[in-house]
Amino acid sequence: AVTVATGFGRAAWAEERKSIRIGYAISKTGPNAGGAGITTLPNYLLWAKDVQDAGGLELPDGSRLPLEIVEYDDRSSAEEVVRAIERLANEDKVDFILAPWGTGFNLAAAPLFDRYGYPQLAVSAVTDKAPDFVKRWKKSFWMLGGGHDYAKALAAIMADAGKAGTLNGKVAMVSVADGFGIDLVSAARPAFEEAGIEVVYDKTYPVGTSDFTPMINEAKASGADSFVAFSYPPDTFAITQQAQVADFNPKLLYLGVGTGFPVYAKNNSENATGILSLGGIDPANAANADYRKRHEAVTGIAPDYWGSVITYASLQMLQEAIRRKGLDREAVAAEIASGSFETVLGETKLEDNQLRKLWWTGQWQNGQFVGIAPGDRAGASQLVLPRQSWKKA
Amino acid sequence: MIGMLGYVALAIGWALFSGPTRYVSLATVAFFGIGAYTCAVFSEVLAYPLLLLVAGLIGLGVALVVGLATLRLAGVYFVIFTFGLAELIRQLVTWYEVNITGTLGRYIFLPVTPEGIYWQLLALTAAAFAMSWAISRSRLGLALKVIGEDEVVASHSGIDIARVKLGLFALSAVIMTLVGAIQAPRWTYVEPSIAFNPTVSFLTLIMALLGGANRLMGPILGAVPLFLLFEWLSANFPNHYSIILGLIFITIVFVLPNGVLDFIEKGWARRLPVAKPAEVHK
Amino acid sequence: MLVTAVLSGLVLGGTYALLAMGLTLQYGIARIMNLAYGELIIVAAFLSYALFTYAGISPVWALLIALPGGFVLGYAIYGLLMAPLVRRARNAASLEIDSILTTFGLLFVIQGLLLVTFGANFTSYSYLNDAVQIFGTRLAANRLLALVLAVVLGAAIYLVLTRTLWGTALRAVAVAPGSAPLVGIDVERAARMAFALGGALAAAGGVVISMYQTFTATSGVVFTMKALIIVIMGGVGNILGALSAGLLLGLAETMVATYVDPGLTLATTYGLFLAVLLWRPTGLFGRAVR
Amino acid sequence: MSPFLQVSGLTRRFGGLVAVNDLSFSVAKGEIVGLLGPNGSGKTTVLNMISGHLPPSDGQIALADTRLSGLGPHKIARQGVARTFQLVRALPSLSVTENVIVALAFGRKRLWGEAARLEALKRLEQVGLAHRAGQQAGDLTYIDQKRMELARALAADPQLLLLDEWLAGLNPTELQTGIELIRGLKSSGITILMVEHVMEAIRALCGRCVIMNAGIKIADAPTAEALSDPAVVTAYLGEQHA
Amino acid sequence: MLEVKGLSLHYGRHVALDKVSLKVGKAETVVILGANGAGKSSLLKSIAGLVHGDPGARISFNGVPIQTASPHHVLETGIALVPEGRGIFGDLTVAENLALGAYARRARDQREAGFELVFSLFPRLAERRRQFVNTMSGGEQQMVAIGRALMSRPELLMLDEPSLGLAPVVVGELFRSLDRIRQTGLSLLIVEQNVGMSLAIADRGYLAEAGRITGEGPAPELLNDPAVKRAFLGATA
Ligand SMILES: Nc1ncnc2c1ncn2[C@@H]1O[C@H](COP(=O)(O)OP(=O)(O)OP(=O)(O)O)[C@@H](O)[C@H]1O
Ligand SMILES: Nc1ncnc2c1ncn2[C@@H]1O[C@H](COP(=O)(O)OP(=O)(O)OP(=O)(O)O)[C@@H](O)[C@H]1O
Ligand SMILES: [Mg+2]
Ligand SMILES: [Mg+2]
Repeated sequence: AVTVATGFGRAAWAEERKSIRIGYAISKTGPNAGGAGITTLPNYLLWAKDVQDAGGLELPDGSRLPLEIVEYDDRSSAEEVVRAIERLANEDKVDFILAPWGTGFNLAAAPLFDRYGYPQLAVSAVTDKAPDFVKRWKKSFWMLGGGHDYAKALAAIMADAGKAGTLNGKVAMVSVADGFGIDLVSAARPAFEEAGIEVVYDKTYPVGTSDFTPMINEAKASGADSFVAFSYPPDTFAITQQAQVADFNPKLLYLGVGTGFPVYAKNNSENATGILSLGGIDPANAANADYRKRHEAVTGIAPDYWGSVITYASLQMLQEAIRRKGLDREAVAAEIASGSFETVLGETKLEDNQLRKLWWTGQWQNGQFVGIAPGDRAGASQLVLPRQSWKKA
Repeated sequence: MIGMLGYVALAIGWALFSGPTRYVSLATVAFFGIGAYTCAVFSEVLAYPLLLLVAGLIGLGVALVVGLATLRLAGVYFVIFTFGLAELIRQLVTWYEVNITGTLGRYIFLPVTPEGIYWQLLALTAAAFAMSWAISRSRLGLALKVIGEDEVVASHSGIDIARVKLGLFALSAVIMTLVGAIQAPRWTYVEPSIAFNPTVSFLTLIMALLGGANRLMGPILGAVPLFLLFEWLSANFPNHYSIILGLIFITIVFVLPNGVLDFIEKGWARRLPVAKPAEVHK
Repeated sequence: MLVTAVLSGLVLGGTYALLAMGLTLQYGIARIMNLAYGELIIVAAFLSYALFTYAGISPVWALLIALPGGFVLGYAIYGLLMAPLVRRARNAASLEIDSILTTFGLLFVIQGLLLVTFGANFTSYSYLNDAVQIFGTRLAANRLLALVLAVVLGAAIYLVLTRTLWGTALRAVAVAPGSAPLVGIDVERAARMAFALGGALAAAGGVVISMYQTFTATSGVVFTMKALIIVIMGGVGNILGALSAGLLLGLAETMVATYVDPGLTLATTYGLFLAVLLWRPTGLFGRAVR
Repeated sequence: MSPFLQVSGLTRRFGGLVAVNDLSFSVAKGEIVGLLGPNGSGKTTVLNMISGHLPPSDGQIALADTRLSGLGPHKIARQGVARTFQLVRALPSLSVTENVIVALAFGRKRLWGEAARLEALKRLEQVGLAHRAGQQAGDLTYIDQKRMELARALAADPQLLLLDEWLAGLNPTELQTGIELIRGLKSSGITILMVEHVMEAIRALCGRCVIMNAGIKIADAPTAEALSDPAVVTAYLGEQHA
Repeated sequence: MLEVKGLSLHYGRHVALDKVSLKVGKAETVVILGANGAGKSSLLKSIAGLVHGDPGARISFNGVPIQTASPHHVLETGIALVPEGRGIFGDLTVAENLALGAYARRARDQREAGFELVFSLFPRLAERRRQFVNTMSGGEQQMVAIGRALMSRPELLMLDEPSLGLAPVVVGELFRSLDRIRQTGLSLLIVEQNVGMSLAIADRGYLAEAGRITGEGPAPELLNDPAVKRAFLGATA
């Protein structure tokens, strides 16, 4: 259908167009499918449905064109990501490409987005190097902050609690030996030191570890009353369970990715209360609440409490920028960089191509995972420490 | 295209050793990953050609050590050993990065264009193919076949099994390492789970097996259509990719009436240059 | 601390052993290198999950469904896919290649079906996540169950294989399939039985681990590889070998995690595996089929 | 006669079992010696150690002035030792000619290409197998495979040939042909050590026999003498053969 | 008792058996003589159901047609085979090998009696019940193979070159055992290269050549037939 108008030149072709092509490569299979299937893919689907229901993407002239989605499975392989994006750009000639899932994959994709001139709204990528990247790839946008941001926020919380006498100033810490865990733990070490918190146990475990008993036992014996795990979803679930078996009740319990997953609350119900993690929401934000409801209604699963809403917001930004600037990718990128957008996060504006207004720390309270840090941000909830001991189900 | 060439080169490299000797190796990704990682580690300090050289040398070194260790293993024990080896290397690299260098991912900012990668891979593939052609016609090729059939006969015929196996294993490893090193700049970011993705080993194996690991053209005949099949499936059936792919695999096995191995060996026998019955005179 | 480490190591090893025993039957006796083995585990895990969350059926009851279910599934897979290959195979090598490719395909099919049915999400629920005190160590009841099941099933199968005529016949098929017909063993039936039994064990493993381990539609491969390593380490076809290799790995991992560095647990697994093979190229318990 | 093959104090243990126990004997150049003994007495094990297939647990083997014990099979092969196996080891998916070429290409002659092919055909003719040259080795009958194996051993241009029950399973007519073939080898100067249970062949070919029982040498004498030794009769021959 | 009529067998294009017919009577011992590759093993394997000949053949045992039966069915009708190369289970013990011999339904409840019979024929096996068979010498392995076949309580025992590779003293012992077995009323069908010894215990013999039966006669007659002598007994015998 796209090639009907060959020979008329680009302008003519643009006039003839019946749809806007949006493409993306996502891990539908392989080890990354679990993460991508929660944070990213449902939001792409939800957004596409929202746009279609509204009659298509609106262009500056007020007309609407329906979306045509081109989807590839990257099968959790970097090589596939690269290839899929090349194909989206060269063969499918899509108008915009949505970002893949995962820090590594977003980085692998970045030079291609850049070379083909597509804006890249990287959401599920946590990296401290974002300021460098935006210089290298002008049309790249990094929406989830870096390890330092999260680590500093946590250190501050712990330092305050230490001063208040709630915590003893000692922390036991484990991290997963993968990009995410290492980024965070290497940011956390200096942050904790600066905040005067003593790290009494600090170990890294390999991806795929299923038994955390030795680490929990060591942490329990270490004298720390705070336990921090920069973990991945399966680990997060396992640590929660195994800590209950071991009757390990640190006053502060901070877990990694997966804490904000809907299934986490479901499995742990009341026992989730008080657990800290990355991300969070403002429970009073009506737009967000509405988004969560729609997400669950449309995709059948609830969104997580960290990246999901930001993914959706990034798509809203893209949509709005297209409405303002049309299909010129340069202009759209510039608009995303400089414009201000009304999204499910509320008023959203990027600073230096990065989203900085984020919840660095959140906590399960009353069945919701609410943002508590930065505490001075509007809508922040109050931190509750120490957390309750495990209750028998 | 680059991806396809990469797999063609990997499959040729794999078949170079595993084809005639029937030592099915799952260590492909170990060397591929070593190449990619070397590229990442030294990308800032070494000139590009030197980088490839260093990668090749490291691959060679590891292959020699591994080769020496695995000489005693056979059959499925060798298969799983090589798989374990790839995972062990991945774990050790991870552990080293985490505990010694304190970072996990590494960035590769090399001024290599996709075209550059493409031509390099093409040259490597051509070189690998030429090598496997030369070997298949040489004494070495016969030695490998004999080793694959019966090592006892091989050694009693005067073949130095250890040296032949080790040499070929190393050669095939160097090719795989170079594929990794050449391809790495394409990803910008390398971490163990990306560089040491076991899928690479499995795909290489399947491609070479289906094409016929014993035939000169086998790896190419396996890698190209399979690669295109993967592409076509993932482009057209992203949601049912697995199911269709699986069914195709099963069908392939069932359609070949005497099994895949027979199919491969028959094709191979047809190509055999020595002693056709007609040439024999009393 | 040592007691704790040993006990948790054994409990972890129990899971490993449970997961590996079925594969050793399938590969050792039925001579099928089943790459879709992990998918059978995951199917059972999803079954148990679905029964528990949607029907409120306890996983312990699910076990009673999964065991025969796995048996039937294994029986069917062998009958439909494997038996034709075995019948036409001219030698062990061609059967091996055919079965690897077929089960590789099966792996994709099952994975695809699971993806379509359950999606790619992390699935987890918890059951029997209660502490049991043994020698002052708190162990998770669900993991303990895996150990008990591994030991009980392992011992039972061992006894059947060594003490009954039928079991001896199965071993005979394993060591010399070509000779088995001479004494009136229907090799195909014996192999199908062994394969089905392996399926039942895989299903049991799947149900048990679903109680405490997070899984996804695509995580079967992880289990296949772990199981393979244990099978090879213990010696192909050797039930006691699988049991001991599993326990050994569990112990080693826990010891290293406790006393050295949790970062090296997987390296230990593979290192230990490689070391065992270098020391004994046919696994801990050699070739003899017990 | 100076010994050509010299075996002294040769011992091989398998776990607790001593398969070959302190065995010493020698073979002169050009001689055909029979190595006999009941089943399981260690004959094949001795051949395995001479050819380097198994390392001896103890003792020495020397060929002319070269020490063989401790060398790998490929080195021993290059010293001019060739053998056949009790259970034939063909290379089934190679052609018959290729099977023979293997020994030419890696043996002492290092022939390759057309020269190797012609030489291989010659060897096949020698064992009466030229008409099967183009077939796959796996398609041959057991006996033809044995022939091919001998051709392969001969192609290595051996000084010492080890035959492990090469004549077993032949019917009496075929046996005669086989005996003639081996006799022909002797005249070309090859030294032969043969393991055989066929007494007829032993009597026809071997000037001398070394007889083992349970890993120990119980006789080493000219054939007629060795075979009438009472110890040999009870342990090996049985009454009717005496 | 055993009757084979018009049995042909092809391996690909190669004709291994060409319209072979033969008979074995009750309590009769029959020897098949023939050059290598004559198809003797193929014949025994076809009877045992391990390979199936071309359609059109008829093999019956005690009147039951078995030309298309699978090996375990053939065994159930009462035919046991000791194949070339023995076909024992090397990684199992003597006792386990023998026990499996009685796996057939017809023999299961007579296992103990079977053990007694085998141990009385081969007392050495009784001493070695727990030994792994692959650690035994060739002669002992042959005893296991024959013993295992006897455990299935056959009416017809087929042996394919049982003396191959055995020391002379063992060969003598073997034929004495076979003679004893035959006196228990079993029928024997033996393929042998050791023509003298096998004809000595046989009632009748067949001559096979290139897939066909070319001659037949009572054993003493064959033993003295000059043509047979030339072809199978060799000049020096
Ligand atoms: N690799 C091995 N491992 C263990 N035992 C072995 C091995 N090879 C041989 N044996 C044992 O050593 C002894 C001698 O075996 P060998 O094969 O040398 O006998 P042989 O004299 O050739 O007998 P035959 O005439 O039956 O061929 C036997 O008891 C055998 O079981
Ligand atoms: N599986 C097979 N595939 C192809 N050809 C075969 C097969 N088995 C036997 N043959 C061929 O069939 C013919 C008869 O073989 P068979 O083994 O029955 O002979 P035999 O009389 O028992 O000989 P031997 O004395 O060598 O044991 C031979 O030419 C052999 O090569
Ligand atoms: Mg021997
Ligand atoms: Mg035969």
